[in-house]
Amino acid sequence: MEPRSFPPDVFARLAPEIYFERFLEQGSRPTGRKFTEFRPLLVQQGRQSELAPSALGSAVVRAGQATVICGISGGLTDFENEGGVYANVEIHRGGRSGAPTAEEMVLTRRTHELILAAQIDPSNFKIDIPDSIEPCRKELVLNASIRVLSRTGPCLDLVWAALVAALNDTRIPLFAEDERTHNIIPTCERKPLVLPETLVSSVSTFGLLKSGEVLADPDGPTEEACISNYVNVAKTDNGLLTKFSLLCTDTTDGVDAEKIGEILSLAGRPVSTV
Amino acid sequence: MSSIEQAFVQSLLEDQKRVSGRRLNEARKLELAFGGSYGHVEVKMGRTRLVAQVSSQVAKPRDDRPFEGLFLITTDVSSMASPRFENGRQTVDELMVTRLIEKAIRRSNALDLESLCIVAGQSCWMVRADVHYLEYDGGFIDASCIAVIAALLHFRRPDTSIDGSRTIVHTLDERPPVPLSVLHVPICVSWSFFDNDIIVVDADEAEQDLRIGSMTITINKDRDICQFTKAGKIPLSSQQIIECCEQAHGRAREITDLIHEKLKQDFEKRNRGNMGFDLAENDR
Amino acid sequence: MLLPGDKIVAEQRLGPGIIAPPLEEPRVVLAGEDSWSDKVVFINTNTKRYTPANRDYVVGVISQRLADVYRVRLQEYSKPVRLSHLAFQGATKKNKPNLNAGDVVYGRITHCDKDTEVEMECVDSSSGKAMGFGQLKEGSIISVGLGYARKLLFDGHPVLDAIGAKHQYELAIGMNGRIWVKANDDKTTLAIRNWIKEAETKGAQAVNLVK
Amino acid sequence: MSSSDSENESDVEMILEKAGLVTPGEMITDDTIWMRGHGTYAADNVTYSAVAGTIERVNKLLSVRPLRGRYIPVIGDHVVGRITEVGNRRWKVDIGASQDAVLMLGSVNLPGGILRRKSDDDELQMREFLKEGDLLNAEIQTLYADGAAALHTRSLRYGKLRNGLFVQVPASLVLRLRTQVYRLEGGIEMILGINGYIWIRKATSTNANAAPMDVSINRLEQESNSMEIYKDENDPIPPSTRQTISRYANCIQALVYNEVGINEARLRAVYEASVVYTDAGELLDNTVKTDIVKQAMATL
Amino acid sequence: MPLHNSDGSAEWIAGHNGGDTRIICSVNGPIEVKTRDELPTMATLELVVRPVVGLPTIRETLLQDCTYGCLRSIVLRTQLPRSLIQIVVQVLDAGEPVEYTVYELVGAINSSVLALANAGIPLSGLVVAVCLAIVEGEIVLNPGVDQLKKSQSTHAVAYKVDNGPEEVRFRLVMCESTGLFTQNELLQVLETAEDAAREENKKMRSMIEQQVAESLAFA
Amino acid sequence: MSRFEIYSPEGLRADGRRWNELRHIKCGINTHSKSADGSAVVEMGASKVVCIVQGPQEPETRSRVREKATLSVSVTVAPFSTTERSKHVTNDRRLQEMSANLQNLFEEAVLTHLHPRTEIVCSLTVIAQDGGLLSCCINAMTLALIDAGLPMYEYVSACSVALFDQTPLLDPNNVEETELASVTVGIVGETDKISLLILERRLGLDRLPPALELGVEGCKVLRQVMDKEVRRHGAMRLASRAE
Repeated sequence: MEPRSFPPDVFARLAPEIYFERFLEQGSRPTGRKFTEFRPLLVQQGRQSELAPSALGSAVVRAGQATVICGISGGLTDFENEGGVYANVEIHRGGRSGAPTAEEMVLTRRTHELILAAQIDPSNFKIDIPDSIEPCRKELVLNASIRVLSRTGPCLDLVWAALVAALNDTRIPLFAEDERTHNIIPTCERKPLVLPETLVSSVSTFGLLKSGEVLADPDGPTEEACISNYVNVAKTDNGLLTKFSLLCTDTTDGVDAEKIGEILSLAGRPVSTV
Repeated sequence: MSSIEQAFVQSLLEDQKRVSGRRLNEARKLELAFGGSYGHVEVKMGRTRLVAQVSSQVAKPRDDRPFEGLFLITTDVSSMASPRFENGRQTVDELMVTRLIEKAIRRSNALDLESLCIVAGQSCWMVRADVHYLEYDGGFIDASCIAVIAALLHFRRPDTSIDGSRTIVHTLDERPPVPLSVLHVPICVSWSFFDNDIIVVDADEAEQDLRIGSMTITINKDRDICQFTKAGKIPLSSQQIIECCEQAHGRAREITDLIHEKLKQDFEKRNRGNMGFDLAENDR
Repeated sequence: MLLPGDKIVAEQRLGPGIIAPPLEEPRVVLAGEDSWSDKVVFINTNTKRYTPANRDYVVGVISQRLADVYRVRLQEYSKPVRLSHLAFQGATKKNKPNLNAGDVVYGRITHCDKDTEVEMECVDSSSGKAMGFGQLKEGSIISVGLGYARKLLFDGHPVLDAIGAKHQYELAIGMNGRIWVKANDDKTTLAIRNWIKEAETKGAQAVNLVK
Repeated sequence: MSSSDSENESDVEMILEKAGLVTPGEMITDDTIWMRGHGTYAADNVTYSAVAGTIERVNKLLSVRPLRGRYIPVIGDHVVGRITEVGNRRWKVDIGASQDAVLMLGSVNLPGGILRRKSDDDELQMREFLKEGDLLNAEIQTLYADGAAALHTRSLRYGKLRNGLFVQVPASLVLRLRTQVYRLEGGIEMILGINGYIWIRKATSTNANAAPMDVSINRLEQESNSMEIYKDENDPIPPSTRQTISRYANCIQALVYNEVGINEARLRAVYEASVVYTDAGELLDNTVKTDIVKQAMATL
Repeated sequence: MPLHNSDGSAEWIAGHNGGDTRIICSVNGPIEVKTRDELPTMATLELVVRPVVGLPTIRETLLQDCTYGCLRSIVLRTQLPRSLIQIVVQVLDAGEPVEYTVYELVGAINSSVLALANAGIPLSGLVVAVCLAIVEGEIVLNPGVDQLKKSQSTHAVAYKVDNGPEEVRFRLVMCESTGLFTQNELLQVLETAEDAAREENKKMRSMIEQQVAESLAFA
Repeated sequence: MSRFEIYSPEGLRADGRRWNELRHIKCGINTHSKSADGSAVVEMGASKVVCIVQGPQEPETRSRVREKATLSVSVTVAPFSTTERSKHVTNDRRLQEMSANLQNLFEEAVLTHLHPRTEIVCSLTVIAQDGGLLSCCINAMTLALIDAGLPMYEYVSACSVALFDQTPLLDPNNVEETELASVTVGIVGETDKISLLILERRLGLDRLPPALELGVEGCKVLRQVMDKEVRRHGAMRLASRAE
């Protein structure tokens, strides 16, 4: 039985671990990046490119092969302090629509927790009618529909980057009361959202190998097949953390404080808006 | 279930005996315990065990019924009760449990929906009762009904007040919570039929697998039959049916008294707790 | 008492409950009492779900009768085990035992490894005699913990002798936690059933329960 | 109360008495000499009827034949069936009974003569012979314990059917006759299955299962060892024969519509009566159906 | 062994002022698996978290995901190929406001580990989870409800415990921290968490030992 | 609808009937001879149900192969069946429950052991609802099963009884059923013993006995009507066959 040889991409699917080890030995990764190198994150806000004219705000984020688009639309709720930003993440599965998968639900919930942690000032969502007698009870609801157009690996970082960019891009309407029908209608003036500086500027994802090596921004089928330990860090502009979620199931000698320190220092990634 | 087990249970039944040692018309002893938060009750009948939790939130009433609140009962059985239940799908037996509880409690207006209305057409209370099944040993219909009605009686919702067009929901410390208006206490009693005209009350798991048909009567203390479901299998004369209703009425009286007694005990325990000072403990 | 993850150092053969992964020391994987004998060390537990092991005596219920094999279920919801039509005493191609779904059989696990379907037989393949294996008629079956069943089968239990003194009964103990009991009449079978079940939790003074 | 006028009440009773119609739960007899057949049940040795139908007393056996009901297989019946499933070494055949009949690989004529041994690759090529949807005529060989039938086609009269039209009628309307295969005028041949499945086809001598009258033995021998008997293609059928086939089909529907039992004589009579309508399609009208059946019955 | 029908079960109660979190967990397995969920080389692990109020939502899906991650590190699934291990975590009393999930997560992990051990499923160790919060700058173990509401951040930390009765080894398996906290606050939390985990491990160990002793009462 | 109009002191109901009068019953047998083994249409007053029976036939799914014939019943309600066009199909849980009840009831009446390993499929379609829906379904199913030639111990007849204070009203229509509590009684054969009893609204225990008695009588009358119809239909077919 003479040894069989396969073209690299077939070999990568057949035996991802061995294929991956070959790269690690030379200190590089299948995607060509160094261990601690992030994919460049390109953000394009809706305002310049008329991405989604009818949305209050929108943005597209690209990193490597992955693309995420986020559009924000408004709505009213008549219950008190229920105004705010509500996100829903969908992953494009080649047109097959169906019940949301576990990954979509987990991404939606994690994004929701990040929004709560960001503590966006609720006054943004109060509606004050210029000359009305009693304060208006309705509140503004911003529905962020986030769609991962092409998924090449864990994508919480891209989803959050798209949402932040879209929120920055959002212009919410001022409201007035229609004399005849007495309901609240949006006027054409717009005002930007007042976003707190604690709004997280970046979420970074790290993979942890069995040997303890830290890989920044795992991406691509091979890395996803081989890495089972992940760390997600949400860091604000001024260095505070709002989210740290770590899952290390099979590491030979565990994760100690020094390793976590190393990861935290790497966290935070440059975003270049196009 | 093996054929010899079926034969064993059947032959015991034929000379008026049961594996659990109970008489044919003897139901299992009911154990009732109220939990920490309002509307939380745990019911045990022999090896069958379940928990009911009632909760409330403000919601918008239905357009076609602006003066009524909303009342929802969920009775999904998970595989915790027994591996025979699947977490997703509902088998026919589970459907019958849901339908019978729906008829026994919701359709019989045990909870006065009009009392749940806050502002007609705008806001009302939505009360939901969730039943969680911990252990299955037959008798889910009877146990669920008792659990839901006891939880409704035990539940207290926050008080509300209207100022101008705004409704304020007070927290439990600001204002004492308000009980729900439960109009009557329906109690379900189920019979199981076996070959050779054997009728048994409150069957356990083995008996419920072996039975060929069942009958469930829901009745309250003041002799109102809330629902009656008997579909086929052993025909009963009117006389026998009335006898079963009387038996069910006896059981309903006994269980209603037990619930009220347990409610009184729980109420005393709660009030002695937050009286702020220690009552003179007169240990009679 | 040892718990999953604990280290164990032993020259003897590693019995159930202990695993020695390659290049690593042996690890305990179950929570139970470590019991040492000169040949083997194993963790004694009394859990409920049975995973088949070679040469275990088992009481099973036939769940499906196929052309040339029965499917036998050792516990409700467990994976069924294969029992060939010919694995009975004196069974030939022509006269096969006529068993149907729901019948109870007592037999022994013959072939059991992780990757194929488990096989059992109701005859001692070496001697060809039934040795008490085969169909169990009438009587009743109770479910007990696996540790308790093992003890009843190998070391016996005072409660069995106490019952034996007062009543005449037949017993088939399965390592899968199923015990078949049969006395002269159903009332006694029911009583014996309850005594054996009580003895699992009552320990020593279960004996005086027996009337 | 349902107001059925009273005067036709009496003649209804009169017909019932004569025909001996009983309905479920009705007591038939309480002396125990009678053996109980189909459609009856006993409760503390009183015999009751289980179906609505006519009582039949055949020496000691008492049974009730329902007015309508599925075909009950009897050994030796010549039936037409459709393959529903190809199993291991057997076919499942729908013959309109309560269960699909079974056609074993062993009880089928295979190319290469009647005596050929069944080999393994026969099992693999079963679909070469008969596949789902194929129509065949066969004879009921045996009955299983639960009433399901086992068929066989080990005679040249039986096999795959082609060159014709399938018509289904209630089994109770097909009268039990000496032979079920007729040659009708206009070059037509008909197989009247006892189970109500009827096959009308162009009559040609080359049919493997043609009526045996005019086919010599050695031709049969040479015929049956080629794959001929299982080919799926129809022979070319001229439009005139097609017209006759559909005319016969409509005649059968006419008899069914009038609930008249079908046999060879009645069929020929209805066909003659229908000739006056030039186009076979006109026979679909219900009044025409009643008219031609009345005329046909008058001539018998 | 609170539940009789399941192969293994456990109830976990975290008494902290302002109401306690009560979670009950049942394990059935290894049982027959449906062919479409069957894995050729290992057992299928099915985990469901059910809230006390209402039907499971995405809040419970995240709890399931984190708990599943922790259990994957200890359950020796390759020992039981082509079978199903079915875990149901039922919250009987959340003991925390609905916007927090930290106690339910810690309870889900601890109760399912106890239930797995009780069911006799082969494990390569235990997982111990603890719940901390930073309230007015100080780290608080097992915060009360009002402390939770005032807290700047909440942390659920889980350690894998193995290497046997004497020198027990603690390896960090999971950390879910939410809120606003600095880097060294996080590192301090992890330190406190490890000591808290040692205590919790002693408690869990004695609970398991006591339960095993009870089950071997017949000896 | 004030209570006065439902049952006047002189003992007349809204539609002019007395307390113990059934509505006009029209039964059609073998109405769908082409598409089914057995078919029947039953009209009780303005309630109309069509029942189609296929079987005994080869079971559709392997799971339904048992020593006895499997009876699978499904009930569908036409959206135009009630006066106000129901936007959503009435919740299928209620229909699933009704199908389960029908299946239990008829498993007792049909000799299923005579046709092992087969399946009998009954599909009921409710064309019009004017009260007494379940009893109408039961009667339609009985006739359809008889028409299919399936062996049955006895007829299964059913009728419903509403209760206006103490007086039971036989075979209530929609108005009476919405205002008053009504009970559905099902009998197998001519006994006084009740096989099916369904009550869905509150009713005093002491008011039940009169309702049961009237229900049993109603069922007996209905059995006669159905029996006569089966005989009349049988006679007509035999007559045409005899020529």
